[in-house]
Amino acid sequence: MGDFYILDPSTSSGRLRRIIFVLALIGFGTKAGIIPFHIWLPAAHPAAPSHVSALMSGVMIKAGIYMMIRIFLDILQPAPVWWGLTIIVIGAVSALLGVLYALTEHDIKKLLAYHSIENIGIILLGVGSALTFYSLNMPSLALLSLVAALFHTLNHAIFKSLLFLSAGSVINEVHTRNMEEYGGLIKYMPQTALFFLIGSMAISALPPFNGFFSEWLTFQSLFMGILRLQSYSQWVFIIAAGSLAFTGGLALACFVKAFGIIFLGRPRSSEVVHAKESSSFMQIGMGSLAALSLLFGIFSGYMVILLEKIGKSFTIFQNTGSLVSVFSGQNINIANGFSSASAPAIFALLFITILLVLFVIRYLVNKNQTIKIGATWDCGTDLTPRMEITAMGFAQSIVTIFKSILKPSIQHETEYHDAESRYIMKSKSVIFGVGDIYHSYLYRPMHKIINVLSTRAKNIQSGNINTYISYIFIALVIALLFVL
Amino acid sequence: MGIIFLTLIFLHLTKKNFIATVAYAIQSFAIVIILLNSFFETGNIYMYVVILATLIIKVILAPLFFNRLIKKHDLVFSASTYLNTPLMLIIIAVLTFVANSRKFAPLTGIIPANQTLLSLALSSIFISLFLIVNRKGTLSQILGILSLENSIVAFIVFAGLEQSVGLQVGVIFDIFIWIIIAFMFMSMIHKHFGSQDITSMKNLKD
Amino acid sequence: MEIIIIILAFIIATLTGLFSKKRSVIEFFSVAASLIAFVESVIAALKVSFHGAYSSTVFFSVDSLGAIVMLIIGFIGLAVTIYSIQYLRKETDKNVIGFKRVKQYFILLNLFLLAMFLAITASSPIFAWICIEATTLSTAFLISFYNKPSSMEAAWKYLIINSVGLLLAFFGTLLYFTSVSQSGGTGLVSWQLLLANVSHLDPLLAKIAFIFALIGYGTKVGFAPMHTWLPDAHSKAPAPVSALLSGVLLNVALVIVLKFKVITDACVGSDFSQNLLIAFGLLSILIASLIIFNQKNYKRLIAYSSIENMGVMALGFGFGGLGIFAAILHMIYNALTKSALFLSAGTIFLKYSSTKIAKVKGALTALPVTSILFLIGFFIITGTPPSGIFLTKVYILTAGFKSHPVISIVALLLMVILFVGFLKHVVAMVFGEKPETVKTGEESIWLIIPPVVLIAVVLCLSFFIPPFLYNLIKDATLHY
Amino acid sequence: MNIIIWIIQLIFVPLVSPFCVGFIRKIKAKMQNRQGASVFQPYKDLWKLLHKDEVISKDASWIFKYAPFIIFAVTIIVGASIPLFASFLNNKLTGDLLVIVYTLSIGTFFLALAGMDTGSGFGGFGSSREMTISALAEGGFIFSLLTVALIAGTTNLFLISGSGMFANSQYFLPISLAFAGFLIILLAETARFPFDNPATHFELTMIHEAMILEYSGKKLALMEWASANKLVIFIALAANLFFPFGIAQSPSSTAVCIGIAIFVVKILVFCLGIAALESCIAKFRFFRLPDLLMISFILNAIAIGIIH
Repeated sequence: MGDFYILDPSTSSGRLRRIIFVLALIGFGTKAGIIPFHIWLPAAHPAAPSHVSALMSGVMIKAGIYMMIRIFLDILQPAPVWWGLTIIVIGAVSALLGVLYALTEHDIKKLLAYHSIENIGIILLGVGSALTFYSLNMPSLALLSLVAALFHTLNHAIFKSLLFLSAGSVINEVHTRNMEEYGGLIKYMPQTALFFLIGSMAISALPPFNGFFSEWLTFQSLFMGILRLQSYSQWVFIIAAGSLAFTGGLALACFVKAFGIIFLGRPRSSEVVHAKESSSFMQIGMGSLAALSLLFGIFSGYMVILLEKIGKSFTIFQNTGSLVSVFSGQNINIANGFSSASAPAIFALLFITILLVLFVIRYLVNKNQTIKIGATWDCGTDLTPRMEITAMGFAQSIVTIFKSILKPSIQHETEYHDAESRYIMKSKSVIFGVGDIYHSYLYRPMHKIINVLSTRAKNIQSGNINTYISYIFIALVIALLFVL
Repeated sequence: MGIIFLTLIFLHLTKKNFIATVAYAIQSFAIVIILLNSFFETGNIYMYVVILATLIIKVILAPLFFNRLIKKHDLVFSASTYLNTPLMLIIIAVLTFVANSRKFAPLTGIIPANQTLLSLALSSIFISLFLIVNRKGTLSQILGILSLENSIVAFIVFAGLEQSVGLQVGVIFDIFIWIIIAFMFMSMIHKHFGSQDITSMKNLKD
Repeated sequence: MEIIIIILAFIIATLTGLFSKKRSVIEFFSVAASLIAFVESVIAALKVSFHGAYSSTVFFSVDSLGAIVMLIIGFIGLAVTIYSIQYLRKETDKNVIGFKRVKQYFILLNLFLLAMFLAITASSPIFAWICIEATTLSTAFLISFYNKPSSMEAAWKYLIINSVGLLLAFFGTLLYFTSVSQSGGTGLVSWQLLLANVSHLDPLLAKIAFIFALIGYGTKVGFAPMHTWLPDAHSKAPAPVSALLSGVLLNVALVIVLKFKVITDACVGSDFSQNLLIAFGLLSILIASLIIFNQKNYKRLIAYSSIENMGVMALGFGFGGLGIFAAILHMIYNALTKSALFLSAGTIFLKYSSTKIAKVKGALTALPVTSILFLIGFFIITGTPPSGIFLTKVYILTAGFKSHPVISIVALLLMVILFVGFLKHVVAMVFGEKPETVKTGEESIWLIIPPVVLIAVVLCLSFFIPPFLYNLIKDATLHY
Repeated sequence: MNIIIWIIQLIFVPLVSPFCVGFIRKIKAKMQNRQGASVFQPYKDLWKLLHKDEVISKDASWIFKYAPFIIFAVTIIVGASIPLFASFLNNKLTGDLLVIVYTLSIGTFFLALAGMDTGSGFGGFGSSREMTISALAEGGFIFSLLTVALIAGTTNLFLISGSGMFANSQYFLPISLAFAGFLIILLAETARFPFDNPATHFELTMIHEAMILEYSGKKLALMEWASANKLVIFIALAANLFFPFGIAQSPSSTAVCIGIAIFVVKILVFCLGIAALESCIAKFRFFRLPDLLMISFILNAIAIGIIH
């Protein structure tokens, strides 16, 4: 009974299919956490323990993606063009806004949660372009985009779980999710720091980690779209590519902030000083994930081929020519020479050059150099943790630039020594908040309306029996009039 | 049939509970007569049982119950109505008119011979519904329901829709139980709320 | 034959209730009776599903839908009877009630169950009417069980409103008989006879009759705007009784309405009755979902949810086709889940001794198992996938999208609102800090087993439907 | 033959970059009626720094210690994997535009982290500003390269520079728009006016300098050198992707020599331009920079839009 026979195009009308599309998009979109149905994600993650969030973000929200791919690419085919374009737009919005909200967060798990939203957006870009290409009957391009989406799904599962786990072990040590109270943890938990660094590099799509290659594929499919499509669909793709580009940059900024505030600088709270390196068991877990995200990067060629096989298993891609070819040395080649990149080459190049530079500069040039350990330059006054940049301060400039979207609210609370002379202030606290436009412009009004309606409806149940009987009487009369 | 109709209107008008019960007794008696009448037409021996039951329950027992209640709690005056008398009469007139109008021809025309009677019965159905809606007293609501039942029975008889005796007895029995229960509830409500005014019962809302 | 046995069983139980002085005896006999009833109804259902509708005596006949409802009555009746033993014990321990009331309770409970069995199996509409009236009468005192002013009020409203409704239904029922009387045959008129003589029925008259019947029995079913008695009664009655009311009684009444629908459709075609059903269904869903949104009392909450589900079924039958199949399924799921919900709500009530949502906090810590049950029940009843109700709702709406897209979408939105509102309250109840005054720990295992079983059965049924039941549903779908 | 060319390709950027810096400084000095240091001064500075001792903050972690090497290495790699004077090298492995962009951002990533590592206030806001600008520059950067890539029908930079896309003039408008866009990005990414003042150490304005404030000795040398390399890299991209004439198409020694010569000339021209620009415009307020970067992005978007 549980099968989708209702949705079989032969039985269902176009209107029905349209309704199903919208409903499925909303429903599974909510599960996947697309904007504006994302609000549960950042709320849920802090509540859950870290390994659960790792699962949630890694696996659970992918269920939504899976269902979308399954329904849109498999069951609801053939689909009109605007479906794909809608999904692309939603993806673009989710990616951009997700990362922007992440920048404003200084609750580490909420930050990661918003990054899940961002990555879901990126995945949806792939899915959407796959759908668009297929309905414009360019199956091989569609296959390419689908592969990109699948690859990014896989990668996101890996590095997001890695990030959540390492964040979790940090939280265990410092007993708070507020990044402002971390700082300098790299000296107390070096391994965790390393793993978190790898995770950050992967999620902000730095080569040679896996995040880069899936994002690269997504970019390629968008580029192909720009190249091959006409008119408005081309513009949608341009916008999508642009938002993806900005997303990459902002994600980088966000993870500089995250890593910098959590692990670098001086401890901002006494808790940090007592932090211990996380248990070797945890380290093995994180280490393996980190290794995976590197390996998936280096051997992205194999992965792409594998995922393409999976993509071919879809009925609509049964006999679709492939655009991706992998040459020797994992050199992925898109659309015979439109673009190509080789993960191992990049990795080897980086590795060798860094070692080389290190070797040359360290041991050939002036090897008997003495290194003195001193204090950070403090302009004469001794430094306190309060002089370091805060997570909020780091993101401040970007928040100010995007204030039209983020609606930042800053309120100052100043305490004076005595009420009369307001010259010497005792303390000044600045409370910074981000107005959530979904709450203020979408959810709260809806809630208001429903509330009003429901209070109206409650008057029906007035408690007076005569009224009740008169309802029956009136219903009877109306119904009779309806016949006679 | 006219009696029923008139007693109903009277039920609407009267303020005294005792008189109301009496009116109900008369009404029920009218029903009995109607039943007898139909019995003479059909000549079904078992109808005796029905008629007897009706007689005992509706004409004798029910009014007795209510009077005892009235005595016990000396509820001489029934609780007031929502609408004042002239408005009530207007509505009653409207209802009667509607019931008599051609619109209900299929309903009242089941047996063309009895059309007027049927329409009268129908209007009394409506009026007794209106009685329940309009009256605030527990007793008058009970009476309203009972008279609704009466008028339905009357309608049936005139429409020639009598059921097999067994079922009718069953129905009568139901009504009997119902009267008892309603009676008990009335007394209990009087115990709890200190009045028979149902508008005092409004702590169950939303 | 089965029906006779059931009747006997209940009568015996009632008599023991009347004459026995020992509580345990009464309890034993009641459980035994409901057990027998359950077994017999299973047998009956099996018979029906394999040999088609049958009538044991002239008075009784069971068709497929009847069989399904019999199963529901039997099963829930059993669960509720077992539950109520513990429940009443707890109440006596708190000396809220005395032995006399316990006695009353079981007598009335048995009568109530019996009346419902008769109503569903009665072959004659009038007889069915009498039985339905009997259910009203027997439950009136169960609702006023706690003998508090509020419960008294609830009972009074229940009595009056339902009597008015049922009298209208009575009138409607009799109007159908014109066909028979014109064809001369008085005497015991059965559903089949009515259906056979439908040709003699004046279409317009049939319409009027159906309106009377629908509004009349609709009062009992709890269609808005005749639903007004329902939340009061459910919130004031003891939890097991509420479970029976909303789990079983509503369905019984609905089935009667459907029987009339069949006759009317045969006379004037299905559009008429379907439109009416859709109208009432949508209205019920609307009012229920809106009122639930800020409801303060969790038993009323569940009551409104029953109204909503009745509305959904009405929509299903209104949409027809796949909708009917789904609606019948929905009936089964709803009945079981709803009674489970009421039973667990009852346990929560025992623990917190308040039906205010605001008063109940941190049930998860206070009553781990029960509140889990409550949660599961909530998720099932609001149609969260992969529960069966999700499927049935999907099917009903799918059936609707084809014929009445707008209505279906409205209904869908309302369901979403309902889900949100319901969720809000459930979360408020289950999670959070529990007050110190409430001590943790389940009350008794016998308060847990019945709802657990009910929920378990629902879950099983939502993934696997035994073939005989499937036959019944298919057959019923064809007939209604 | 190829090997030699590859080696030249590899060492060209670090070799030339200090000269560019020196040249720009010289021009600016001249424009300010100063004598100015010799164009080879930066080489001397690097040499001097490489032989100095170091002071490292006690708060610094391995990020601080190894960042300079990573950053410098990154510039070397990128410098080697973009077309400088020879398009026939056709590096299919790392010559993709996205690879270049994201490899460069590895450098930015570690630069910003290094800035935060010592926990000094300057480093913190330095990296904050740096990340803000580079994040907003990303879109314009990718899109300006994408424009030419779409025109050439490939995202491989070598192929782009090799393809004679100026053959037909229909592409003139998009390319010039894209170039305008890229110029803005160039100034932003290489910390030049009006985004940043490479000569200042004034805490309210400095961005790049703020991040490397804590460095000394070898590491400082590497940092300076790396930023110089970055300058050359961007100039090379601008020169070879938007004006790809004179670039060596075939591995003949003459072609290569011509290519190198012309490339040097191009570099000088660009340096001249930058120096002139820096002398005649003032630094913008920080919150006006996003508008500039957005302008670049929009220009490129339009350019892409009007390709067909």
